[in-house]
Amino acid sequence: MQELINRAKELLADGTVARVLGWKAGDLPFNPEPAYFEKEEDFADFVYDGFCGANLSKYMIEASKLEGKTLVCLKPCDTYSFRQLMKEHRVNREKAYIIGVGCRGKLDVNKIRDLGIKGIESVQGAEIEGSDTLTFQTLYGEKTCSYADAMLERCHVCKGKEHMIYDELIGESRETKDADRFAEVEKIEAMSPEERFAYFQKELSKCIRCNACRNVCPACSCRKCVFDSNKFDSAQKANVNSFEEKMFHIIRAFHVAGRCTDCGECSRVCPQGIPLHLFNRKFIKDIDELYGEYQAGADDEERGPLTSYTVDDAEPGIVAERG
Amino acid sequence: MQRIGVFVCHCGTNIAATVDVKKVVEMALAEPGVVHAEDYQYMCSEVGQEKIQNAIREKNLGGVVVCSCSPRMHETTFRNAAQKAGLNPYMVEIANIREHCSWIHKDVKEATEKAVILMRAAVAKVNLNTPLKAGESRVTKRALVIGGGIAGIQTALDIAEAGYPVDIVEKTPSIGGRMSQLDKTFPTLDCSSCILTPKMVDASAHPNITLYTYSEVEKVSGFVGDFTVDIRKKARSVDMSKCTGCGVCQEKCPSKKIPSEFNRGLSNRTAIYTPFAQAIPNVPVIDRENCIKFKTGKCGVCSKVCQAGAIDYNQKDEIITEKYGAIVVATGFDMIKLDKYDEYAYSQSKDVITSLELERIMNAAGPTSGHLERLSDGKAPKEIVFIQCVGSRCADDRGKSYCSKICCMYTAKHAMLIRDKYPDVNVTVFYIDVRTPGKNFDEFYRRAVEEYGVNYIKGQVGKVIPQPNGKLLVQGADLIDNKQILKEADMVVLAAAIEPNPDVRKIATMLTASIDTNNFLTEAHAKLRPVESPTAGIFLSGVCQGPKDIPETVSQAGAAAVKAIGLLAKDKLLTNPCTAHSDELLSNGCSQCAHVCPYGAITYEERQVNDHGIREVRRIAVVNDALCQGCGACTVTCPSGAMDLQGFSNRQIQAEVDAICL
Amino acid sequence: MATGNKQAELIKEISGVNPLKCMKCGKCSASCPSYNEMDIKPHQFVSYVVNEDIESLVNSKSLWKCLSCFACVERCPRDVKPGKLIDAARQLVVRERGGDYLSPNEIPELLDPDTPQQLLVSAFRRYRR
Amino acid sequence: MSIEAKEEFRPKIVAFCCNWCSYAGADLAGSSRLAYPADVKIIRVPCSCRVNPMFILRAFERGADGVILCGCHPGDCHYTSGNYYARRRMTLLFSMLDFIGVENGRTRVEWVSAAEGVKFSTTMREFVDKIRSLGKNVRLEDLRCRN
Repeated sequence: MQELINRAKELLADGTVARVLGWKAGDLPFNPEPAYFEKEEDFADFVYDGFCGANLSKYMIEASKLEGKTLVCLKPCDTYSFRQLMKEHRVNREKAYIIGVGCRGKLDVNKIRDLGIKGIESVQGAEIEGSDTLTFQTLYGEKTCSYADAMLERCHVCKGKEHMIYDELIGESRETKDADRFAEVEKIEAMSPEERFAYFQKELSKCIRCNACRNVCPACSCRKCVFDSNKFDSAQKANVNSFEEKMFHIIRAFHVAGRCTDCGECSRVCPQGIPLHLFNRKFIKDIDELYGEYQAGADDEERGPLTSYTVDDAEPGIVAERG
Repeated sequence: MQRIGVFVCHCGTNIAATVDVKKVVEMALAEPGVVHAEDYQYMCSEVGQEKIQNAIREKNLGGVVVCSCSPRMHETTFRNAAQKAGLNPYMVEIANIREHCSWIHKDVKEATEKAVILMRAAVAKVNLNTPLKAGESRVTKRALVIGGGIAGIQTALDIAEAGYPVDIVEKTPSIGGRMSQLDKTFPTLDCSSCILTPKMVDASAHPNITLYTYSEVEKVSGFVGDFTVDIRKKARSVDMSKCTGCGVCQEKCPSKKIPSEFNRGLSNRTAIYTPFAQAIPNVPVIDRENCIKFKTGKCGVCSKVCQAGAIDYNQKDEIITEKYGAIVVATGFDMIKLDKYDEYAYSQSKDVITSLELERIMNAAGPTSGHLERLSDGKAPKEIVFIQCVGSRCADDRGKSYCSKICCMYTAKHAMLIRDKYPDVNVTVFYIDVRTPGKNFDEFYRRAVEEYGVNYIKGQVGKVIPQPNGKLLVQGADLIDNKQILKEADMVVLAAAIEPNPDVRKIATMLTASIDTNNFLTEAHAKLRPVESPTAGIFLSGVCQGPKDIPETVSQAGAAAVKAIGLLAKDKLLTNPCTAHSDELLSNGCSQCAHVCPYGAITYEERQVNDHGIREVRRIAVVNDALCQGCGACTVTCPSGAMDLQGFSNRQIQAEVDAICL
Repeated sequence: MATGNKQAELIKEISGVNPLKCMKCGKCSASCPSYNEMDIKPHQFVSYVVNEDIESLVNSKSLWKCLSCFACVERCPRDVKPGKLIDAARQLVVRERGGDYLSPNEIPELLDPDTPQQLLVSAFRRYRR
Repeated sequence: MSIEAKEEFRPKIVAFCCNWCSYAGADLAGSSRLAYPADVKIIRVPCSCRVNPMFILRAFERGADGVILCGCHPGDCHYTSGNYYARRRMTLLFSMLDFIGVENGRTRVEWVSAAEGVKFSTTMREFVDKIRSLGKNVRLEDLRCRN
């Protein structure tokens, strides 16, 4: 992490970049926040460790409008989002100096709590170069758990540690993929319609429409969301009933279908712990099955599955046949 | 909220019979915004339109809903009427309570309830209508005719006569089409090439007509008034400017064993050939699959004997791109394949032939140079049997469900000609019904029966069995005398069904012209607009639209020409104003919409905007109204709803959904 | 004749045929091998059923002359299946309580050398069902 | 549900028909007097690609029991590619509705050309029967709109 800080200070000093976009330590040891660093001394609380799960690509939409270049630290999965935004002309490549930071999987604080570790005061082993076990100093004494057990679900199905776009790379990465990407989706598909309906009814009823998923999603970055404008007479500030819960999440997933890079941020930030990535991953699974493997953000020119077609696509009736 | 007038039409009894129109009027008055509602027997009549116009003026109406027949019928009528009364024509909406309601529901209560709902949906939509003004787009004063048969030639001549340039694209090496293969034509029995060749010469000589023979249409883009067409001029391997048409090359060509398509495979032709003597342009074509020079690299006799030095082996296909205002489809027809009708032993005996093959046999330029003889042993037949409706009027999947319309007449013609030229030959015709409607048609058929003694038997033929002695045993039924007929014939002629040219479906897809399951092009309206395709700018001429004989083809060809001329005569075309529009404050400029636009009507601009005080330069989607056809694909790809379609906006369709579901 | 109507409906139901589709082209009669032995010809089965004159159809010779070779069903351009109609008419007779119809064990005595093989095949097919 | 209840249950069905083919097919079904249940109401859209998933969800929210989208046969679209996009969008939408447990018989896409009046009316009759067998739409409805 120190090497990253030194390099950032260097670039800031020699004027190649006007500001650095990274993470700054939060009030607790496990919630670093994305932040701008413009001066030498700000770097005091710069941090890059196992808890820095935030995808900084979306901030580049606004950063592209600022004066001068912005240095941004992107993890491998973030770079897909950046390229997708580039393809959609939302970010300006010249205004970004990208440092591809190494990643060995990010941690999920909910999982840590589920392991019974509460009242955390400090953490060791979460650093980038840290060890495979995490030791926590908590109010109730010292607790440990393995790094893998605390890892985010998305890291278990990681798309690979290769950075899609960068100006330079700092730090090594370590493979963390040890699960099938569509396992969860297939588990739900195997349920009966009643069970599926009950499952999503339960999950979505927790939704408080805080819009965190929408605010963090790089693909879901309209200037004015359709749920906030009068274009569709569907302006909804809060879910009044179960229909609107479903409506919001289905339409959100539909709007990002073919553009979602499966970065998993929506599930990570959801305060209610709803597995929102299931919707997007279901669309990705369908698209891969019906229209051929497609990874959003992996290239610059190819047209997304929903903005192209082939003459012999499957008929919609295939959904009924699959049962 | 608009001031809305609702007008409910009785349509005589078509609507009033199963929809209580008074109730619809009463419910209309209860709708918010409706300030006037009335019903009338014929809303589309002059009187009906005046009622609308008076109501607009007296009640100062801002929107009109007409509950009547399908908008595809009278939307323009009511819009023009409203325009004359000073109301913007796009403030008129139609509720289809005839085809979609009164005609298909018997129960009055049910039908009335549905009519009220459809009325409510139309009122909800009109409430959100915005006045629109039709844009204008220019018209390229040039027409394209696809297909060089009599239909294509006649259409091209008529358009050219009106002073507009026309291009004919013909797939085969010469124009003339199916008619050039015929011997005589009914009902006047004059020789087919005698009446066709002059027209072919006129077409080739006319200054306004350009012939692209041995060429195919490859790509069509654009829309009415502004089509861009790529024509592939296949390589003839003969330089058309140098060739004098002397025909020496065809005599000397060593590869002579290729079945002649023109003679339906009954005779052979050389590798370098012109389809028939009167071919226009009279320039041969080298059939590269069967030419020894192209297959093995040896030979080259034709270039040696050609004094004009016109042979050019490395001539390449040429793509010509041209702009057109109107396109006429005249792709013609062919006989169906008879492999599924083996009860007639067509594939088992050479003496069972189709009527078109008989035309070639009786034609002086045909394979038997006009002598009527059996193809198996060349002897003159004594007994000939004609079988009608082979593959026509068949509801099973083997044949065509429609009646091919021309077979009864041409079979009577064949029978008459054979009896006239060879009086000692007996001709029997097995028929289901002889259909000879039309001027002098039935008299023609009766002459065949009464004057020439053709034996017509009402009943079909069950099977034809080739006998060891070379004759054909025909087993048919005589339903009048209630007898089963077993007749030994020397020759059996099948009046096979006709079907549209097989590659018309490819052309229809290119032109986005709608086509039915029998591969006939669908006309805009079966009775009122028979020569136009629903796709504006595309016209139908000849059998591509449905089975018809030469007199009808020529009259339809003229009609298609007039429609095309009507279009080309305009300098400006009113374009559909229901085009997409991008809201500059909402547009993300993410270029998803440009990907789905079939007309390339969307471009992007960096534009200075003031979004509620935020002044910045943004990348905005911009729609070119002249190119946009209003399909709406972009409005769904746009997540934020920035892209919306005028006339069918998101809120309007949602309002209709609400009105229907409440 | 009320029973005629009921019988006609029964025939249509058993055979699953819509006789109205017939366009009177006569191809079934043209293809029928035992046309000459029949008094009511195959193309007439259809009109007898349409006109609900089942009485004469049931008492006709044709009822038993039809070999069920289904050439008419195969060739009919309108998919009217006359063979199935006469087959259904036969069912009416066969299913009649106490009707004097052929029982399977009566067949051996009736056999004589020049009975056409096809008749045996269709008879076995009929009674085996 | 007892038979009587099913009889008086009148489903609400919204049909989006594309102006060039299926709307003309519906007109042909009308002019040929090919009856189908009155529960189907048709909304005319320029092309099947104009139908936004929000319209379909809107229809269900407002109490529709079934939504059918009719368009031109692939290859026949008046705008060359409209129905191809509609086909992909609807396949994904129906798959998602099925994923969250909504009965997949409630939504359907059918390609009807302007000459297929018979097909239009049989499709509508089949669809109404299917929706009747599925009963009232309770999984995707908005109670506030229950009138």
